[in-house]
Amino acid sequence: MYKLVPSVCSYCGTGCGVLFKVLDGKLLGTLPLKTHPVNEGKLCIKGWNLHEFVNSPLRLKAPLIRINGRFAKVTWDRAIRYTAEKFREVMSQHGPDSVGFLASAKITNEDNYLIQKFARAVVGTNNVDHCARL
Amino acid sequence: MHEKVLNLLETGKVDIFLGYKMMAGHPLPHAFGRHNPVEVQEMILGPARYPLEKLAVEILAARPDLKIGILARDCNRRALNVLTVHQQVAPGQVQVLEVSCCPSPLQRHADCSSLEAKEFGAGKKEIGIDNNLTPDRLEAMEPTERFSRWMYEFQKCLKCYGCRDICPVCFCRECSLEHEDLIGTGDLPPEVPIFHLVRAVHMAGRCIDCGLCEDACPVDIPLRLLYRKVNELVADLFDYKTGLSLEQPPFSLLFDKTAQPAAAPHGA
Amino acid sequence: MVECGRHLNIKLLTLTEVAELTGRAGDFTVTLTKKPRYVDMDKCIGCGVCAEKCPRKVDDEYNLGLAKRKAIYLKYSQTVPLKYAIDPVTCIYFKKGTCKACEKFCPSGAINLEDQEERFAIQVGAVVLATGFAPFNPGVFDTYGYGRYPGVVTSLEFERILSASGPFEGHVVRPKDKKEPEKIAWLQCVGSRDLKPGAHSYCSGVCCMYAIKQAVIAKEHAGADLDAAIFFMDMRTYGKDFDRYYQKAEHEAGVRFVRSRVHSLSPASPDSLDIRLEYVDDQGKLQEEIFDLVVLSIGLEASEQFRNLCQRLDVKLDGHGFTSTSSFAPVTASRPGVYVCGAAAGPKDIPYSVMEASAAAAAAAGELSPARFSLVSTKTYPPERDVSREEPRIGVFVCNCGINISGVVNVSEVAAHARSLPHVVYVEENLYTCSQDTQDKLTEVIREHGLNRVVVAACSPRTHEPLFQETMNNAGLNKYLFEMANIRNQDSWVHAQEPEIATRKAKDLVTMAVAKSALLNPLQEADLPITQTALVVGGGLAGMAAALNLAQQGYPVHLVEKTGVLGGNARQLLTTYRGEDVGAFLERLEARIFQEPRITVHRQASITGVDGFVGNFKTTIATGNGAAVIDHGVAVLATGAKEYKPTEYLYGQHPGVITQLEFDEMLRRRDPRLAQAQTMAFIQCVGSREDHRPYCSKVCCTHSVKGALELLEVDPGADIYVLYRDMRTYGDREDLYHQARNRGVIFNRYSRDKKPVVTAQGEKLRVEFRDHILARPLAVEVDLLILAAAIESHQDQSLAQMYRVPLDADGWFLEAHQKLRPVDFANDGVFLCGMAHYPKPLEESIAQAQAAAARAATVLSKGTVKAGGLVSRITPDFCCGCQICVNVCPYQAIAFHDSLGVAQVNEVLCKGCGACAAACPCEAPVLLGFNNRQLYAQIRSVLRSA
Amino acid sequence: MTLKRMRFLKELFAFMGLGGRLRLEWISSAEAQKFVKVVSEFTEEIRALGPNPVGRYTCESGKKIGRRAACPTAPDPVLADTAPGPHTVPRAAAEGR
Repeated sequence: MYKLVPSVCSYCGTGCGVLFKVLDGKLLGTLPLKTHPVNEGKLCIKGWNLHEFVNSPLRLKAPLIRINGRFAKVTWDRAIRYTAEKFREVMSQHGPDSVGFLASAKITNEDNYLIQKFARAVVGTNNVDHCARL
Repeated sequence: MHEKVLNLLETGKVDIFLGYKMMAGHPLPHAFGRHNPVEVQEMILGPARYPLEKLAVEILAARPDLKIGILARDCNRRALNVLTVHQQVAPGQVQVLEVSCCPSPLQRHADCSSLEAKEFGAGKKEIGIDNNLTPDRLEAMEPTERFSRWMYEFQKCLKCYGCRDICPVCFCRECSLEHEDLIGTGDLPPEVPIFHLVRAVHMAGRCIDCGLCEDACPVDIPLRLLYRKVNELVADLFDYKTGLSLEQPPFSLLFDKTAQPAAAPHGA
Repeated sequence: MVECGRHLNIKLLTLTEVAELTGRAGDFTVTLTKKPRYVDMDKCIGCGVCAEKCPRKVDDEYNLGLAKRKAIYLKYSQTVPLKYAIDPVTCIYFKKGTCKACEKFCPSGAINLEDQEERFAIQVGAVVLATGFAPFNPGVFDTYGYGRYPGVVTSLEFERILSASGPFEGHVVRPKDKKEPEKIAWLQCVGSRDLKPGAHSYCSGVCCMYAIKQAVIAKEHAGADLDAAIFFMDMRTYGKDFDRYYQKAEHEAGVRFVRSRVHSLSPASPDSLDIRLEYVDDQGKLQEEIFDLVVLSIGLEASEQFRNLCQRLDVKLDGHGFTSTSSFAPVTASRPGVYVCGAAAGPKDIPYSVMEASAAAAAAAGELSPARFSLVSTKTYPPERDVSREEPRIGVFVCNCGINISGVVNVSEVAAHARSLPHVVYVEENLYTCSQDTQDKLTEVIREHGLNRVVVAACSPRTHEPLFQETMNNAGLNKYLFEMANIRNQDSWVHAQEPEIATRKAKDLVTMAVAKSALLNPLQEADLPITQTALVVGGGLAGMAAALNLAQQGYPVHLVEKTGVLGGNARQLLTTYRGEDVGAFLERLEARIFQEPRITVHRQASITGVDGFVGNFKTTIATGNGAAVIDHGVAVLATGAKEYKPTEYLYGQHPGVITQLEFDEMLRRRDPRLAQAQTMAFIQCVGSREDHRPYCSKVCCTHSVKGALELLEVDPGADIYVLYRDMRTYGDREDLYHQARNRGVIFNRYSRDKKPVVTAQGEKLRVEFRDHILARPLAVEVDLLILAAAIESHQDQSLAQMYRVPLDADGWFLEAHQKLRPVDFANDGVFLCGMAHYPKPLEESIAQAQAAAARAATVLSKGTVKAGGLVSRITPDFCCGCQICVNVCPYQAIAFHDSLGVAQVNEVLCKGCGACAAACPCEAPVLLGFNNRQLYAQIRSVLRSA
Repeated sequence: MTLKRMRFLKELFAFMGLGGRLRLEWISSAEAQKFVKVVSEFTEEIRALGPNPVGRYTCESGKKIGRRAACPTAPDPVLADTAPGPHTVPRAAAEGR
């Protein structure tokens, strides 16, 4: 019925401890984890609103491709294929430094590592950045 | 203690009991239910403090059919009184199981209202305000110095709204602190000192001095000191003792409770 | 005044006198003589150029000769209508045939020196005399030296000295040498309570109170060091809260009260303006004091002119020259169809005059009810333009107000500044923005330039906003798209000496008004139909009178009485102070009530619940036959008061001690004890003017004096003592007091700390008191002791709560404004009259009842009530249900909706005060027309420009 | 009530070190003289107190102290050497936006 679920803030690399308030399977809010060694019961405004994006109607849950000027939901396969094609097209004309990669705080460190590895080792560019630096 | 909680659950006096339990190595607030009586034996009293009454009121807002019990220290109790006179919860809707104060590691005394903040560094003591000061000790300073020190503290504000979000008696749906006409948006720190003074005035007759705001403040603004002064004024000028009784109308700076008939009937 | 001047159904005829009145009630022909004004009212814009150029200076009678005016003049700056007039007696042109300066300089060609007296007739149904009083002229007596000693002024002159708009701008000075006085004396009863030829025997009733007020204000203006002394015989502070004011003046403000009648004044030394006062003090010692200024508290009298008028109208006068009325019809003159109110019917104060004015209107309306609405004008407006999709297009009109504003503020600079403000598309300067031709032009400009917001920078919205809003309506704009900047009262008048600063402030005020106006939204008002029925609570004299008048005006009335009989306290009264038979009157009144088909009487009924609001009340009453719900549009509270049952002076322990009402009962039954009794005493202020009941019960002094006279009728040889603190036989009741003293009644004053002591002596009583003249204790043995017991309120908290009206500290219902709205409540649709308001004699209760009926009829006659406009609205999504707003709302306009869990505003009751918006922690209430965005825009705009 | 409310604000302001800048007087519409007297007196009092210190933390554009580096404002008299500037805002937080 009602649960308090400990977790870690996904916004930046600090890794603050948070506690999700869950009622009947629905996320109600976020609390700082008082005894967490990183944040000691404190949060920044983003952490306090961690639950907001989960239930946000604006949250993207499937990839979109602009078709005839409008965004349309497509499958991951199609989206990845489409992106790969476009990348290849741009890079073949302008070289690897013509593309760049922006990573997100909302994914794990491991995923972020993979992105920069992908940029540097596979694509061959240093154009890689993270939203916490924007 | 465990017996009492079990009894409350089994007799149907409450559907959920909010207490604490060790999970993932942390003492966390936990909702104990009737379906798992064994778990009740794992209930602990602390050492962390969370606004259990606020959680209870939030649950009731979504599920008014439930009956909730909470583990209540003195501050929880006072907060519940404030929430009740402000019609946020009907009297008796939340059952309390009283326990003694106060297992916070910040706390050296058993009495919550003399809860003390941790030691601060020399820098803060020199140009800011030591959170351990009392209102009188701060008032002993020259006004200009006091002002500079407050401004130093307020300028650190990250506008995280943590003080508001953790506050057990902040229940408004539309918060004045987010009202564009009252507090300008998009700037950091927020409008100094208006942001904190607005909140301070809103705390008049509401703050029960639990100290959770200061606990939650990432930049250690001495919020309790500010609100404690506010409530001193409320007590001295208006003879209003915040949170000490259910028999008083909600406090407002606009009317004298003694001149008013008893509060209107309670709503839902 | 302004409201009167602009009312569609009031036609002002100034400089006009009534020459003749023919016909009969309901169909009069009034012949009027209109004196020439020499100024065309339609053309005059009141700019003041004529007066500026007029070379002839004369004494200004408004300031009682303390200042000068010109031969062409306005009586005072707020004159209605605001049109100049030439005084032909002093005008040079009318004396010598040349000058015409005014004609030459008048910008609108309004001067008409050929103007002639006109005589014309109008048809009316009823006539109301409200001619007021004339101040007593103390110059007829040598003793005061008025006119000879410059250090002696009348109270009316002192009023002008104190006034901020007076000749010295409120600075307390002696007019002759402008010296700031250190000591001022007020002499009471100048021309009143005086049997000398030329003076008046009656008490003027208002002087004690105004003298205290003047003394307090003088001390406020001149500083606490000012020695203000009032020389009086009896302090007659008998009105509501008057005794409190008296106590405060003495103990807090430090006004000196000296009980003494000063017989003469003389200059302190031959060449000094200071005045020597000689008087005999309380101890009988001769005292002498020097004062810088002596104020004569002059009385009120009926003028020669008034007496002539009444003769022309065939209206009878009383022995003092005021109109003669009956206690039972206090505003009805001797000629049918003619009504009288205010000081024309005897000296009286503002609240009672206002009450009588409404009462006269009610009495006349009862007469005229068949013709209601036959001659009224109403206004129609073009449909409102929808401006919601338009960018703000603001027009700013900056008023010169003649020279009122432009004499100080640089209006062109303000106008130029307005042009630079955002959204402003049109700016104009006007000589008088409020003049009729400017209104027409405004309408045109709004249309031509497509304006959708209008800002007028002129005077106070209090007086002029409705006019401009009407113009907005005429131009097809919602009237709430209008905003005013007060650059006169709050600027040019205040900063007359600093034109530059005033101009800067005017710019700021305009900036703020423009910033707000850009954010204004159209607001709607709705007409809600009402139940055209009245409910009167209380079947005493006041309730009966109110019910009867409302029924005569054509409205169904429910009269609710808690006992089984109508009449209330009046049942126990014998006669009025004028000797009229109260019982017989009550019987007649009761018969008329029961004959009146529009009145439903509910006896033995109590009110158990009230729902609704003005126009649509639902009151539940419980009677012997069960509960009933009455729908009504207005309520009149006339629940009366009761006689205090004393615990003092052996009352209830000795059969010889009775109250006044019991005494009346004995007189009625011709109780043999009265004839047997040889010695009797009255003790005044029993329970009144005490700590726990700090008010004067108002009627007891007259009652006791009247009673003493009745006793002398029974046995002319009886010994009668009246022990009093202050004799308060105000108005012509003073004649009774005088008569009683002449006939040997012994009046002896006692003080609050030395009260008479009463002990039982078998069947008799021994009354010990201190003789205030001999300063020695005396004791008399009396057969009967009559206590003037206080009048107490019912302290009816529950009724007050049900109708959402306040009680004051003494338990009387608290009216909306003690002086100007004496029968209204702050809560619309509820009115009060009779002793529920304050102790008062029968004739005042009846007048107040008629007044309440008149005020109630203003609601009933409209048929609808307005809802909306500048009201608060609670956004349900933001409401957290804490109900703080319900508690703070002074008009009880907010209710908590249980099932929705939010508070809701009743837009009919809401007065737009904004208390809820200020108290709400969640910003849920929005005060329409004054919302946060608008107010903050104002503040930000001015801070930005600063 | 107004009296108490104003005392509340007065004392709160004083606690912040902003004492003497709030005053309550009852002046009726008929007391123009008193109004002038009170306003003039209070203006002088305020003038004697000097400019509103809050202004030091806000520069002309209305921007707050967070951007104070660009703001030519008077140095803080009490804490002239250690005047808090933007650097006192923890970097992580400032950058977090």
